[in-house]
Amino acid sequence: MANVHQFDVVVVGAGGAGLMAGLYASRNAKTAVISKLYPTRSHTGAAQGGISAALGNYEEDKPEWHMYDTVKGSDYLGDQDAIEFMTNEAINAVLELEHMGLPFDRTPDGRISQRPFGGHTNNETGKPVRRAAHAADRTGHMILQTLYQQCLKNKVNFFDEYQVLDFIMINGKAAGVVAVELSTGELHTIHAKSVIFATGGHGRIFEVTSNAYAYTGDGAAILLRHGIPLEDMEFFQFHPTGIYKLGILITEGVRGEGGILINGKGERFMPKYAPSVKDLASRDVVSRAIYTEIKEGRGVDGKNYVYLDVRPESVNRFAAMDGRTNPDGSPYNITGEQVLAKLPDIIDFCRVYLGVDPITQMMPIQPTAHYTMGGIPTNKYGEVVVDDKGTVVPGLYAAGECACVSVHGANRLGTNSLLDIVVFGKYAGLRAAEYAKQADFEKLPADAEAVARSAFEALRNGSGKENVFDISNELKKAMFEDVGIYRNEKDMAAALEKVRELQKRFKNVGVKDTGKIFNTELLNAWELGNLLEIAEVIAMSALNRKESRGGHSREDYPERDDKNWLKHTLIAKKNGKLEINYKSVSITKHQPKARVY
Amino acid sequence: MEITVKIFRYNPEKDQRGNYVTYKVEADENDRVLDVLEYIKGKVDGALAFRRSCAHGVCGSDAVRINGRNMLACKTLVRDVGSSITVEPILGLPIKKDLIVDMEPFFDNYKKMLPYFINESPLPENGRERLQSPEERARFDETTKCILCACCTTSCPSYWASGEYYGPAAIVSAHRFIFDSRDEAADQRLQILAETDGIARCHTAYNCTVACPREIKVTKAIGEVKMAMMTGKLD
Amino acid sequence: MTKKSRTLSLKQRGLMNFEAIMWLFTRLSALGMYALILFALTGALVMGARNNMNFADVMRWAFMPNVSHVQSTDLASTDTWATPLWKLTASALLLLATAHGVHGLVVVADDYITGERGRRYVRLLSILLMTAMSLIGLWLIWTS
Amino acid sequence: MGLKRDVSLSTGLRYRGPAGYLTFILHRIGGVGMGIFIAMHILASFVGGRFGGAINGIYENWAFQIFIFFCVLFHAINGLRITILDLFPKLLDYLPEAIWIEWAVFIPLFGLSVFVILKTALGG
Ligand SMILES: Cc1cc2nc3c(=O)[nH]c(=O)nc-3n(C[C@H](O)[C@H](O)[C@H](O)COP(=O)(O)OP(=O)(O)OC[C@H]3O[C@@H](n4cnc5c(N)ncnc54)[C@H](O)[C@@H]3O)c2cc1C
Ligand code: HEM
Ligand code: SF4
Ligand code: F3S
Ligand code: FES
Repeated sequence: MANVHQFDVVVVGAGGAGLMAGLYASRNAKTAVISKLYPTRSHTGAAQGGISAALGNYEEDKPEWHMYDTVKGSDYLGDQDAIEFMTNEAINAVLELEHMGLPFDRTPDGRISQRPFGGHTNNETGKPVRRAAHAADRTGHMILQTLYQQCLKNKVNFFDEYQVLDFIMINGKAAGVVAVELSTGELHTIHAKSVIFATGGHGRIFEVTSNAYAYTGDGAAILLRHGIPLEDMEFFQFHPTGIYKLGILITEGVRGEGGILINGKGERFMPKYAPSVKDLASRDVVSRAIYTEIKEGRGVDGKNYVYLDVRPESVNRFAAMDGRTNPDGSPYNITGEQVLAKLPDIIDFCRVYLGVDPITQMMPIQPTAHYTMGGIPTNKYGEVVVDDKGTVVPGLYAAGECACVSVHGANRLGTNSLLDIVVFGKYAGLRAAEYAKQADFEKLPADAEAVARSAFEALRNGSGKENVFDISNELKKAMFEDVGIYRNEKDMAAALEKVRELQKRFKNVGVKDTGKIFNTELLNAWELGNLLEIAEVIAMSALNRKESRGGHSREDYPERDDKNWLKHTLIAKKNGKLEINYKSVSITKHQPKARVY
Repeated sequence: MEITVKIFRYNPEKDQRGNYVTYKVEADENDRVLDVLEYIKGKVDGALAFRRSCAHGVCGSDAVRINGRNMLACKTLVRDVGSSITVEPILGLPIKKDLIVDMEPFFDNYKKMLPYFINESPLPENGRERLQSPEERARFDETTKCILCACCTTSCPSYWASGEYYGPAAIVSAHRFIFDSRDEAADQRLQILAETDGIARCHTAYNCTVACPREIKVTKAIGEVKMAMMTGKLD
Repeated sequence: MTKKSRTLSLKQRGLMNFEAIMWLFTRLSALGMYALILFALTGALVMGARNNMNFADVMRWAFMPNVSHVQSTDLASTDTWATPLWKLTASALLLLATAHGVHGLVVVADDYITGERGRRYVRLLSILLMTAMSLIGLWLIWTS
Repeated sequence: MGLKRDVSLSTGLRYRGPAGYLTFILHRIGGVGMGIFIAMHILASFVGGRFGGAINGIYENWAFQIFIFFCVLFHAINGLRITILDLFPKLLDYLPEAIWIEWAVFIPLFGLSVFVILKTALGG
């Protein structure tokens, strides 16, 4: 083994969660951050709308309200101890980002500006509250840049364009990872005391998605193969407003600024589904509403899309009808320029990809696969927990979208994910460094790279009849149609069948590129393997949960069933077979009740 | 419709030099050039190598030269470039394979700019945010948009002439901090930019501004930094 | 919110660096040369060049108002063309042009010579070249 | 392994930029051309005699005159544009327009001068 590196802490992934972990771990321990993309290209950079914290910069707001909204948003499946921890940390987390130089938009008196977002309310009046701190509509971009910059300042060690293929676990403890250097094709072993996974989500399982090509669930799949369970994988968020067909996200901030949804008949339909907050209801609610409109024939031109309208005339008209006011009490009124100033990127997307100018035209939108609520189970310190008893794997941590703390439960509120990555990224980093201080390096096995190498060999030597592109397209289609917004037994069973068939076909996949340098064909094939594995997990978990809750809506079980299903799913692979277990939900302050917006 | 795509191919393990290969494929006029590349990779030649991630112009992975001009493949639609498309790697960086170039020199230049917030003064006593007026914030908004895609630097004739030039992207990053009213290290960055391979190597060729997929007025940003150097005014 | 103005001192803003000074000098000398050329041109017209000189001669004079440049024309007398005023103008133009031009050559050379030592030699050479050209040029102006 | 960084002049000229590259190259040619010309001229006048006369003979040639006039005129006009835009960065938004104006000034002036030079040279 020529390429062995030794670090106290190794972080896999350089998105918001990975960088935050890296930053904090590196203050106390020798740390490396490994990423298959250059850090600034991580998908955190795509996040638009904002990061939530009860700063109260415009109007009264409290962490307790934030907590309640999150619990309610999660359809009571979120762990309330973790949620309370996160919403209490939120204010300091956002202020810390500001202290690191993040260029938030400002209020007239120079403080961090905030905007309303779906599901965030003033608990006393039930009205939307301005809680999302934002930097125009590129908040995630600014978080990613700022954290990367701070890592450079603090001289964190980066392994850019190294893709992690395997996790090394010895005596039940974390011992490092194996990665391939993309530019040479060489395998490297990174020997470490603590390993933090922060590899992001797996939205590329679905046909229409806002997620990056890199979102292939590598971290979750790698750990699954090592017997670590995954939690609540049936819960996947469909964002209501993706650009028709392409799935590119139109931030909820558009509705925060007053945008409304209009069906094919030209009617505003959200008041039917969420009489009090209307277009700013939580995402699962809005996605289902759009889907219902389309199913009942009120899509535009009979097609499967509706309009999002942010033209100033419409915004002002509906704002007057809703009685919406500015912080100073005057009626809410915006101009085309203000829309442009607050949502420049969105306007740009529409112009480039649709040839539509949102200031004078309505945007065609459809729900798009967006966010992975489930993932690697952890506690609020980022430690990976494998069962209901809270047993942790020594030295193994996870944070960010690949982890399931679970603060998002069955449905994530907008802006809570950016909060999640900075808060739990930080604690995972701190804990990992702390653990590394007192732990010893496990001795590496003779051939730590064996698993990774044989996975590559198998792909290279496949019989070559099957094609990666085709399998992946068939997978995406099946998952989007049958394990999408609305689900039922029959469709999901068919999808599961299909996934298993594709897994078999995948064994015969052909990789023609035999080179080592930037063999992206081989890497894409390996990633498809992960997607197939995760898809099976999702379909199984979803089939198993016989109720509707948050992002998981079953036509055959339309009601939430707290008696039988107020529990987390834990699904693990034992001897090549998936096995389902459960974990209880932490309920501290808020007893489950019906969820109406 | 059927389109013709001519792509620069180079396999470091086989070829001495690059060559062009032409593909004829079906595409919709609303497809992204990235979709076309994905299709060719998926169905015609899996070995075709290029970078990509977000697929909607926010990560900066897929800067390439399309019909002779730097663009992001994911932000360029077939209808914008016509049915005969030439795709080549960006200029001025070593080519690793096909459309993939070595980004290290680019990021090295970026890192020279102290591209991080520097303010060693004590935080506000109440522990809250440092104040900044909306106007002060607006002063550097433009350059916060940069996604480090390298479209600008690799379109710059001055950078083609000398790879030692820090390049427009690095200066854009410096601009973002120099004009941030909260930052305290504008002087250090200006000193660095005053070096031989610094800002004086910009001859206002303007290619950078045209190439920037984030529509940052790069030349203007550079001009503002030059004037800051001359007058010392940072507002 | 009140806005505080931020201004950096000469040294802080990097203006004391060779490159920054020369950047500014290049622009200022460009403007200076323009002024001098226009001055020489108007002078030539005032002194009656319209009747006695062709276009090329006027141009030659404008870009370097030295009397040797008009000796081959149909002028009756070149006395007014050889006053100290013109010699001074010519000298100023010469000094600006050589400094501007030689530094321009340095800029071009820096694109291709990027080593620390190579660049030092180029600068040394350019200073020698500049002084030599300036001295010879001055000698020519004041002796013609 | 890999291909070295290499941007030839022709590759650069094939880049579809907004003419900034062309003006950059021409400005350079103009500046260097003038520099060499002035150096030659000063040297020739200094040495004088047959050798000096021979050098001065080169630029009596009409082709050389056209070339050197091109250098002077282009460098001067483009240089003025650069100076103005550099000193007022706000104007940089209009750089492509400035280049158009520049050509609009340069082409007639240069055309006229070439005509005059040729007329004189061909003994007209
Ligand atoms: C379009 C869009 C808009 C959004 N808007 C918002 C919003 O407004 N507010 C909000 O709160 N949330 C938003 N989200 C969600 C939020 O942005 C993400 O959940 C969050 O950024 C995830 O961060 P992360 O650090 O977990 O992952 P990422 O930022 O995606 O980072 C993953 C990292 O892992 C690396 N990696 C992956 N696999 C490997 C491997 N095998 N080897 C090595 N490295 C690997 C990648 O290179 C990358 O660096 C949005 C999401 C999307 C897609
Ligand atoms: C009216 C007269 C002139 C004007 C307005 C002018 C203007 C300029 C300007 C503005 C530059 C800087 C270009 C940049 O950095 O992008 C420049 C560069 C240069 N100038 Fe001049 N100049 C003039 C005369 C001269 C003369 C007489 C010479 C020769 C002796 C000369 C030689 C050069 C050279 C070699 C460069 C460097 C070119 C490069 O960097 O590519 N210039 N000029
Ligand atoms: S300035 Fe524009 S072109 Fe240059 S790196 Fe940044 S985003 Fe890309
Ligand atoms: S292209 Fe280059 S020369 Fe300056 S204006 Fe842009 S950096
Ligand atoms: S793929 Fe992200 S910018 Fe094109």
